[in-house]
Amino acid sequence: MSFAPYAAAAWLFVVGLYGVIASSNLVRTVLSLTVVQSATYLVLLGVGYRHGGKAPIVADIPKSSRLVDPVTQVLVLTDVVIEATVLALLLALIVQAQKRFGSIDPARLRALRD
Amino acid sequence: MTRRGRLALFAVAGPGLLAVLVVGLHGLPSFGDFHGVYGLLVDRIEPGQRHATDIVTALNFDLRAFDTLGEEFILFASVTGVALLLRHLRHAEGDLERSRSVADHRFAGASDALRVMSLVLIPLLVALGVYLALHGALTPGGGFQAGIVLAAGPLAILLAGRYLALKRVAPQWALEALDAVGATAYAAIGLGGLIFASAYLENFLPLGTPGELLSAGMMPLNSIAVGLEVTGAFLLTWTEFLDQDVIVGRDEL
Amino acid sequence: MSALQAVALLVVVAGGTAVALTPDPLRQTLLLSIYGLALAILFFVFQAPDVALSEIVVSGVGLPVIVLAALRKLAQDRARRDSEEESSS
Amino acid sequence: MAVLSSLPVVVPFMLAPLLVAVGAYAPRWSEDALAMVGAVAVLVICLLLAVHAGARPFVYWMGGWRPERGVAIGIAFAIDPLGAGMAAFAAVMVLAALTYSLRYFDAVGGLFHGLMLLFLAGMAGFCLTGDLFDLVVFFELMSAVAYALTAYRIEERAPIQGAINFAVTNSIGGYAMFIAVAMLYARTGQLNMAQIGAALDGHRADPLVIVSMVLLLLGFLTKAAAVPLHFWLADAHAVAPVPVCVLFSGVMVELGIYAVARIYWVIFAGPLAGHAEALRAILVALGVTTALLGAVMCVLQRHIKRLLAFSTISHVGVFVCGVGLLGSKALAGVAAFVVGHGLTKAALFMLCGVLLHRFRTVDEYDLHGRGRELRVAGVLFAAGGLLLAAPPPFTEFQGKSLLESASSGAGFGWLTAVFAVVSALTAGAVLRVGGRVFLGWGPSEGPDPQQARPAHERVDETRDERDHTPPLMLIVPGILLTATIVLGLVPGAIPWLSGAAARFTDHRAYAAWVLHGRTVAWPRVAPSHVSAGDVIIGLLTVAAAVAVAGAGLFGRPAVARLPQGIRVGGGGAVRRLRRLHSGHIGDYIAWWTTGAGVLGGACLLALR
Repeated sequence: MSFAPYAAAAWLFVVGLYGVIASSNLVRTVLSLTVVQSATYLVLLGVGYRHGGKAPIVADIPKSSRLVDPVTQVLVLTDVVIEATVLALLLALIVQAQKRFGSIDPARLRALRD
Repeated sequence: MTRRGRLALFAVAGPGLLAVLVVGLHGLPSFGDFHGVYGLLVDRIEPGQRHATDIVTALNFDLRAFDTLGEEFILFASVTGVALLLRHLRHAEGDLERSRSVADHRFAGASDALRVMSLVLIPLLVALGVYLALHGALTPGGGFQAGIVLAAGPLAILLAGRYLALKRVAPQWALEALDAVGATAYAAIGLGGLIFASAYLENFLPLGTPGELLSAGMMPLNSIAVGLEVTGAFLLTWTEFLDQDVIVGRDEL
Repeated sequence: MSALQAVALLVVVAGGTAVALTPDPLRQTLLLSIYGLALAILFFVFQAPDVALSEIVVSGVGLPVIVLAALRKLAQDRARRDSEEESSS
Repeated sequence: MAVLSSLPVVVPFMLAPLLVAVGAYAPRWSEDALAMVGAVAVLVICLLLAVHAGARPFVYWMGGWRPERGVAIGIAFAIDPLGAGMAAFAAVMVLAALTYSLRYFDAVGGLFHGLMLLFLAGMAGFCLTGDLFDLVVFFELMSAVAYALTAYRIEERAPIQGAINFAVTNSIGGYAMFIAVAMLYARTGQLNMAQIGAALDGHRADPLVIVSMVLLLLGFLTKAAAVPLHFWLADAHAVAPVPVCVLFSGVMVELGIYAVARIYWVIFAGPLAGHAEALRAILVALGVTTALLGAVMCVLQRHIKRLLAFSTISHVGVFVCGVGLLGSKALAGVAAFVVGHGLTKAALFMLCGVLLHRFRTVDEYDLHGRGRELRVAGVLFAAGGLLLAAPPPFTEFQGKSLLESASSGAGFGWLTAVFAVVSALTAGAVLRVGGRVFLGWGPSEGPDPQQARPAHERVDETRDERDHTPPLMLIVPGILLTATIVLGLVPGAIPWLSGAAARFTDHRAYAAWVLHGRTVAWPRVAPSHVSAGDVIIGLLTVAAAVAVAGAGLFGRPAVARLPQGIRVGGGGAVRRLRRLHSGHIGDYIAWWTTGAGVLGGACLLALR
């Protein structure tokens, strides 16, 4: 059980990639990307957790309490912001793709075939 | 490649990558047994030296405030990027008020129940947002969460079916200014550290009593700056996408 | 790992898998919101309330608005193209 | 001087919002002025930092949070001459791109200028930071800006698709890095790179360390576009507006290489000290594959910007080989080569912009002979093509000869042949284009007419008056090419670079000055000499490049006389290679996954 969060993360990373690859709709591609990203949340917060640890807020708990690691939580906060920004940018691109190509099936976007 | 070829390649590569990840992650300390020296030190330092009680916020706005600066500008860059990418769809905005009656701009799908609910929601959202921004250093939350909650207030106006009212409460230029001022303010507070103390983003304000509102030095200021930026950023992004919907949806296409 | 954490983790794994394997974007968006909520609960039982709050506001409000607006826009463009094709044929 | 350390990031951060917010209402000249003042300021500060750090590298703790009981708790900028020099180089490129775009195109109300400054801030922070997570943050900042800039011309189809492919691929690379950060943090409890490195020292590299390195490499090599993570690059560089291409090819891609070197020397050089041999083999194999595939694809292109993009991929392969040799001499060679290549490639993209401005197309065959009237551009283009072949004694040659002597020192003498082939093919392709466009040599019909379509621009990105080329659009590339010629010949430049590289690659000394503020003496570097053999190889390479160009222009009858078996076989191989670059994001990510699995598997098997 102690490996479960990390196994889950590895699975989500790869299943998210599958979603990207199998997608025939760019919106699906992008939403699958968020699944890949959620793998990073799991690893970071999994690492930072301590058995019996309390949330790192020291207002109303005794001084000697055991706390979970606050550092990884800060990293995840940044990670969440990045998720939002990338998603917004990509969706703006997809809206434009529909306008220009008349389709958002990656197989029908043919401006860049070599 | 054909779809089948792609999936066949992934059928080999995907499990391979999964195996690599699992082998690597296996070296992690068992779940719950991590004792990182950085985190332990921070737990001791921040409440003592900076009078913050939420250590995550303390890290966010003090020890690792520089990361947060970068993060704010990622957000800023992305909003600027969205504005750039959707720019040609904004042209009709000037004609908006002239050409159509208010009823035309009701957000489709807004039922009466939703409208009433939204109007009740607005003050609650604003109050919650302000609370979150100000108490970042004390309790969970901070500028970022507050910003989205604050942005949801005007969004509720839209759900209430009043697109034009939204544009009047939060016109484009005001949102852009909010976004820019928030981002600049954060960077400028950092410069305050450079000028009045010795290093960029160094605290140069009194620390106050732990647990009180105006404690923890520059953290509340940083939190407010982030709150302003995030409010502007999300409202801009939303309206950017919704402008496409409401304005372009009718005549340009 | 407590039972609560285990359950939350299971829900997250199932949710993430469902999001990645669902081909229909609208249903996927719905699933994504539920997934976001599941993640927030997981963060909460991992003792990360700040992150949970962030995740709730982002995946409960911030992103769905963008995704739904984009989807609506895409549907409109498609409808316009269909009607143009009809009238030209 | 250290007090200025945060400013290369903060100055653009202060200016960019101003540009974005008031840009719509302010006159164009004020935007140009403000953006260029910002770039100049960053350039000056970075140069000062580089000079200062040349005497003694130093650390700047953000927020004044110095290490507590020997443990870093804040974010540090760890400034050494190579890092600060790289940041200064980025500022030069941004300044050049901004100057060029003065006359080049209409900016959308401050957004373009604001994004350019944010791009600069991202690059500068990326070069200067000493914190692993901060490095990732700046990586993401660069990325977010770059996605938007790629699709600047939203009226066209290709930029939209290119930007989507770019964004999806690079985001996945970024996620891999987040996992790596978590793994290294779990192992060491640290985020400061020097401290992570120190904590790993003296331990055997176990799978966790190896996989975390692989994940970091995946992120940086995606940005640097090593095969098979490279597919996005040709798409994005072919479609981004010219001033943005200048930054992409000239410096952004190279920053990926820089970061590979940085994380190896600071973090992994200790635990992997016993496995240097195996890691060298892996990285050199990766580099050679990239270099050769890029060079072949480069020759096959007729869309000139795409051709230049593949040439960049090919050079990235050379740089990966150089960094992969894991020695300070090779790294000095890479650094000189990066500067020379960046300046030359930037100038070539700008000259593409001249063609686009006049003729609205960058298709080699469409432009057949039409460049005759553009004499100056033609001369500059030819000079750029020749410089790409690294002729002695200019900057690229200086870098290449260092690289070659380092590779034979490490037992990879055969790399010299690879480098020569790469230089000859990529420079030959550029010279071929020059001959066809500016002199009207060779046939005007391409072998494969289907390929021509994407090179036309329906709506163009340039300002309108197109009967003559604004002089500024020729002056800027002229200056860049002159700089390529001159820089490597400045007495002391190459020795300075060698010293900086020696400092960069000293794993223990880095930890000493970052964590304990100790002064570390400049390492003594044996002066490198360019041998007569290097010069001869250099000249032969240039001759080979001219021959490749000649074959491309006049070789079609000769190809037609080849036995049918060879023609069909060759044609089939070419078609297959082309078909790989399908523009389909699903394909790209399938290859990305494959690359990740192979790199991870190889490292796990070889480095234990």
